[in-house]
Amino acid sequence: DVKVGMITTLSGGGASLGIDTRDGFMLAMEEANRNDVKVIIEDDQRKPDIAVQLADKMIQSEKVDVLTGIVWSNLAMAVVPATTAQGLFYLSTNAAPAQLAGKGCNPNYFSVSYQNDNLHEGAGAYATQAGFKNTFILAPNYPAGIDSLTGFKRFYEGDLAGEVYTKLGQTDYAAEIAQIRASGADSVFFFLPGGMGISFLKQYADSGVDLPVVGPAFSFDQGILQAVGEAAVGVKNSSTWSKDLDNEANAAFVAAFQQKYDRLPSIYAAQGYDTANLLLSAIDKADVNDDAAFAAALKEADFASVRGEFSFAANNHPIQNVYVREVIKEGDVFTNKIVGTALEDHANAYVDECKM
Amino acid sequence: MSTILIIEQVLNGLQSGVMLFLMAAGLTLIFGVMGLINLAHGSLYMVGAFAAAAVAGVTGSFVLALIAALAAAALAGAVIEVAVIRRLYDSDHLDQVLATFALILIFSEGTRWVFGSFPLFLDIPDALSGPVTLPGGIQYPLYRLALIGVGLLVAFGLWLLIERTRIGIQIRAGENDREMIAALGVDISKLYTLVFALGAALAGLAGALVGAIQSVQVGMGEPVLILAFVVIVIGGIGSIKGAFIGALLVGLTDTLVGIFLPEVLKLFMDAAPATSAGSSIASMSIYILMSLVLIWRPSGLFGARA
Amino acid sequence: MSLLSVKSLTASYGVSQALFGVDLDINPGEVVALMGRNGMGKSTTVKAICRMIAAGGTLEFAGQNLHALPSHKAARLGLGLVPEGRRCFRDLTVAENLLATSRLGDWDMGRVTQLFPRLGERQSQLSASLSGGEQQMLAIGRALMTNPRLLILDEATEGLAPIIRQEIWAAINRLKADTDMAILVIDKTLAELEQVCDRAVVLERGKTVWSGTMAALTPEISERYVGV
Amino acid sequence: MTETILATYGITKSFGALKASNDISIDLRPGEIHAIIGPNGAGKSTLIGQICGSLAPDAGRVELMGQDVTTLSTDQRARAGLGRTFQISALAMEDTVLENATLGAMGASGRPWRFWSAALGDRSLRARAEAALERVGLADHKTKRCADLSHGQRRQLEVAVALTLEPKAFVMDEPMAGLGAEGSKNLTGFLDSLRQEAPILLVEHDMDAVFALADRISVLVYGEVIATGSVDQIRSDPRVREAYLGESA
Amino acid sequence: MSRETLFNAALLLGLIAVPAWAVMTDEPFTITLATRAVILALAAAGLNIALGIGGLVSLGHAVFFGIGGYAMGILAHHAQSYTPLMEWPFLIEGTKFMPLIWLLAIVVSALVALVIGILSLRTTGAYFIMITLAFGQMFYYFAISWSTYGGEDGMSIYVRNDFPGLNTLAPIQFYGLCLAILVVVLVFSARLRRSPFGLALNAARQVPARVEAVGMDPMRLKLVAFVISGVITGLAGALFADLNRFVSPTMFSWQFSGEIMILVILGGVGRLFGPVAGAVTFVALEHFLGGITEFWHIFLGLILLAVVLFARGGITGLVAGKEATHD
Ligand SMILES: Nc1ncnc2c1ncn2[C@@H]1O[C@H](COP(=O)(O)OP(=O)(O)OP(=O)(O)O)[C@@H](O)[C@H]1O
Ligand SMILES: Nc1ncnc2c1ncn2[C@@H]1O[C@H](COP(=O)(O)OP(=O)(O)OP(=O)(O)O)[C@@H](O)[C@H]1O
Ligand SMILES: [Mg+2]
Ligand SMILES: [Mg+2]
Repeated sequence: DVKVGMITTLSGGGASLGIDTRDGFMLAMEEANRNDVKVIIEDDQRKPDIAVQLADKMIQSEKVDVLTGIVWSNLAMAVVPATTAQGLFYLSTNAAPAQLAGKGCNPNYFSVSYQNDNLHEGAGAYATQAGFKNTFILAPNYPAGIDSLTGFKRFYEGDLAGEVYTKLGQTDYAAEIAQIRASGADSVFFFLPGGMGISFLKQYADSGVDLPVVGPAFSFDQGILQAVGEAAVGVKNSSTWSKDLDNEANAAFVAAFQQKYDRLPSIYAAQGYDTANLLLSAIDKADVNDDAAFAAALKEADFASVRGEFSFAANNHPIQNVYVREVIKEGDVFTNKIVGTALEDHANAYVDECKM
Repeated sequence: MSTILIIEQVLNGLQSGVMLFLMAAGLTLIFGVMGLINLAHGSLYMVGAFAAAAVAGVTGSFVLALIAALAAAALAGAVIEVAVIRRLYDSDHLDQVLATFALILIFSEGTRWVFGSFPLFLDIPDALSGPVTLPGGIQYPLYRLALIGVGLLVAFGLWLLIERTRIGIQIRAGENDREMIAALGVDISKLYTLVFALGAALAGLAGALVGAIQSVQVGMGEPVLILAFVVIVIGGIGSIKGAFIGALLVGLTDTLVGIFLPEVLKLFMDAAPATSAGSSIASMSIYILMSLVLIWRPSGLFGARA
Repeated sequence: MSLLSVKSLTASYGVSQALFGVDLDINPGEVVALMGRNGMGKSTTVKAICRMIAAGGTLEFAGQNLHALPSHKAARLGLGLVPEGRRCFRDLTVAENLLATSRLGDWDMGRVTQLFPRLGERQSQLSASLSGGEQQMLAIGRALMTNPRLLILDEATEGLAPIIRQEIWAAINRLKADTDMAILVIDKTLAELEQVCDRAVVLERGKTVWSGTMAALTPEISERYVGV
Repeated sequence: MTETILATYGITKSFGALKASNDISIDLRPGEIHAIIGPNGAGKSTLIGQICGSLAPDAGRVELMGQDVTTLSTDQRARAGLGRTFQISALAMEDTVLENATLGAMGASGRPWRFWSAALGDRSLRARAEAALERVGLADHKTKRCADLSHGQRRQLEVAVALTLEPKAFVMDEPMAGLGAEGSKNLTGFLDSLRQEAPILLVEHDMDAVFALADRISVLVYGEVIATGSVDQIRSDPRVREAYLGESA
Repeated sequence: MSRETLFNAALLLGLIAVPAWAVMTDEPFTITLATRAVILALAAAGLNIALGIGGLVSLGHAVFFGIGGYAMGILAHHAQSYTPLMEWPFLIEGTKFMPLIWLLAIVVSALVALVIGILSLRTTGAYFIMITLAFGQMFYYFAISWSTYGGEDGMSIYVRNDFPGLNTLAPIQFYGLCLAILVVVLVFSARLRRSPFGLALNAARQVPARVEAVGMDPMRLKLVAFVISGVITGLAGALFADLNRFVSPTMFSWQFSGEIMILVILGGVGRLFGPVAGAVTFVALEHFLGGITEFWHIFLGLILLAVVLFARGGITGLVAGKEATHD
């Protein structure tokens, strides 16, 4: 039997992401309907020390074999190294910080989502394709924000009209919008996850500045879009998944998710779903206690991903397409549709740093 | 950097200050005037925003949404006061801290229980959307101008209430010596329930007004709570005027330092570290401001009373 | 019928009982002294009457059972308290202190400042920065502003200069002559009490041990219960 | 030996337009009780505040045992030998009577920087505290919390705490306030005996006590000393009668 | 023996018995949970000295907790990556030796407490609360953008640090170490409360004017209390980091300051074992309620509310009644 420990955020501000992750993951588990896999779910409250404590509990008392579910990079950094150091497997449903992709990579650690930079790189590639020449870029002042702008610049070939770091958790962007207006930019890239993005988009739409905007999928997630409303319509964003991605697995997933939870799935749900299916595929092939064999089984990625083509790069991070989506209104619901592909079969920038 | 931009940023600073005042106003009333440390003030702010979003979602009317926000927050405030706070006036400030912290937990998760985990939608009314052109060619969102107006009105109204009316005097007297004012025939309990409801309503109003241009989500109240505390402490607890000046100071500092410090640093160092160092210091700026003010005047700018 | 009627009053602070049976009656227009050594329960009696602490026994004012009323309602029946230690509202100005509790009646700002001109002079000063004596005047003025039927002065002249003391006694005399306000006074100056009061009630260890007219208060009795 | 224990020279203090102290020079000699009287609001407490260091004078000088203490803080003055009582009792209400007295003994004996041994276990501290309580008649209430004392008892404790300091000079702001007739009488007797230990600067409105105790009286009106003299001189001074005493006395 | 003493003894015995219970029921994680409670109790015991005796309502104690954490994080980080902490003017290497880490945590906490104390103690009441919070926020934002040491992501230390004669990776041994430190601090607190310093500090909280008038400087008393308090909380921070083998800026956050304060209030302000009772209760609630429902915060809130409304003096007050006066 395999025991899986899921640590994710189920209460407080960021709960919606964790709930989607859990629901996607559990949907796959239910569909598989097997009794040799047991999942234990705990709420990390988005606090690193709680996450560490839960990991300890799952490892020491529950004796799990695999951990998964963490949404946030800083929590992942707190849990993942210690987990893999103790010989357990960790499958990331979302957070995939650079440290764990490069020098800190580990044969027992797999990111089933992406590498954190991927969507930003996609946005940068799109900005280049779209012919943007002078983009204004902004992100919060914390490691993920800095990585984001770096990732964008990696694939963006035009000039920068401005580069601004905002406060983490900032809610008022009037000053930045004024800067954008004055900068002579021809476009805007922003990475502002969660409520920050909602605030920015609403205020941007109301400001009268109407330069094209692009951002990573985090700010255009199914859960968030309804709160942004009209202000988001038409905005382009980069994503590795979309509900209208044309493949069989995805169609089935979207339908089943809607059926079961009565809402549209988000990218977090999709990643959770994929993670569970990857895990199940490996369990069928190898014994979880045989580290090498199980790692190899995971690495084959022999499952039907809702993202279509899916394989792992040398550092156990996905090779996949990054798409460009546009926000649209479907009836009463705001959602995304794919309008192009920014990067094809894209891996990540850290593969070479990883020695394993 | 053009003068227009500088003027616009000063305007932004002032406007964010007024918005802060709107949030701080209710807190000043409760904290400053009634002497109660109400950590749950942020929750009332959230209640207002959620009530507004829910009603706007059903009726589509912003006016109704505002009324709902006021009513829901006032009601929540009155209920809290009667059920919990009333028993705590005589006890330690610390008991109030614990109790209102507990209320935060209850409100946050209660709201999530009722409305789900996803942020809600609340938009500004059509009549107030879009920018207007100010003299000098500055484009400025009309809604934000409206916010400034409301903030000024609230400031003036509150000042009148507290400083100029008999009820205001009685409230302040109650803060000094509750037992005594009651023994002299003033129904201070009822008065305090009213004040608490009023403070809560103001928080709810702020939540609804600000929620229209920010995100309406669980936990939205706590960062605001801290800022509001900073504001009233800088201004001097119990002083409406102080809260107003404090809010403007904080708004200006926050906006201008964040924008201009990286630029200034770029004169001395490379662009990338300048941006990052500049914004790091900027995020601390209001706290630095507050400690400087308090080191200089230990009871805030207008806190002669404390 | 008496304005205030107190019988077998008991009261405790937590576990320690302070009153064991106080009897006290006041008729309209009467000035009564409540006497006793330090710590015998005078202030506690006053607090019980004003419903500031819970008490047992009979407690009636103007025919109403005070036990049934919260403190502010009791006060509105016409109890005007000048508490021990003055307890002015520190952060309020003199004028605000007076306004805070005023109720319609003969007493208003004008009349109070006439009684204590110094309060008029310091109208806009914060009461915390008043001198001790000024605060005492303010506390009396504040109680008068409620237009009470029974004025209760706990330590009526504590900390006042002799000349002001005389003013206050004069004021009490005037109140006695001009109005039918009843007055309950606690003060340590026996000689002065004797001049203004009609009757005295003496407490010892939380009990009424003597009551009678001022004339009947012989030196032996005051020596025994008050120590002079 | 210095002729004066405590003296002020030209103390001046204004609150806005109000001159609360105007060029006040007074002194306190060994073995005497020097009473300061004056109408309410004349500036007595303000003067005491400046002597004890809680208020800084705008101009003028305070000397204790010939040493200029004007720039010293309150606690430094206390250690230099100034023992004061407050007009409104300032006691640690949650603590017991004995603890309050021990606090005084501790301050006087030097530093509170001992973190391990129990304060009440210190024999000498305790003896000093208990002796002071004994003298004011609170010995029976040692273990009561201050909050449970009556007003009058608190006044007694206020004096006891000052006693534990064994100061060079006492400064007392209305120690009789709130004491019953009997209490005043007792305290009067007590202060009378206390002057042997250290002289007392006494602010008091209780004229019976003042006339019984004072060697000298200074009269303060509107921040100025209008008269200084013996009991009889002051009693018969028409200005004093007009400003302060009225018809009484 | 008073009820409070009995209650305290029961608490302590309970803590000592945890490992045995964990082994018997085969729930080894209970030890880790108890270690967390003990360390939080230590942090709260630090605050309890400033708050409970000195009346200093510090909403910035996370500063010291974080300093302790980063002392551990930085030293161990350099030790594990074999890079020196500093080469100029003299070489300082990282270390994995706990006592050295603690020493650094203590010294830095003391210095920072001294500076914050000097600046903050000019204010009182709510102003003090807020100025300490302000310092906390400064440290928090600084840590977030301190990219050398991980910024918001914090730092992972893969292996727990060493203590001579112990295998700190064994949960029981690490627990024993933490518990021993807690007991030492509690004994010290107990003595402190009755010492001359404690008496004076207690009075300085109630009537500073009186303390001054008897020749002591209330400011200085409070400052010393603040420093002692900061040092203890800093030490707790170092242990906490070692427990999690991880540090991050959340250790500096105002929420954490608030949580430490909540522990003290919940357990009973100024009560010797208040922090212990508070921490044990809180950690237990957090752990067990979390398993019951997703909306467990509501229940946590209701329980805390009940404690405030019905138990004056926190849990200790509820169980042991009002504090007895000592002669
Ligand atoms: N708040 C209190 N808590 C506990 N006990 C108290 C409290 N106030 C007074 N007592 C006790 O109750 C008794 C009566 O006190 P009370 O204040 O009524 O006396 P009093 O006659 O007014 O004395 P005084 O002339 O000193 O003011 C005293 O023994 C006192 O110790
Ligand atoms: N901080 C202050 N600001 C303004 N005025 C003040 C302040 N402190 C005192 N005063 C005023 O200074 C005058 C002197 O006050 P003080 O307290 O010294 O009088 P006092 O002689 O002690 O009177 P009492 O006998 O009534 O206690 C008073 O009129 C008082 O109102
Ligand atoms: Mg009394
Ligand atoms: Mg005075």
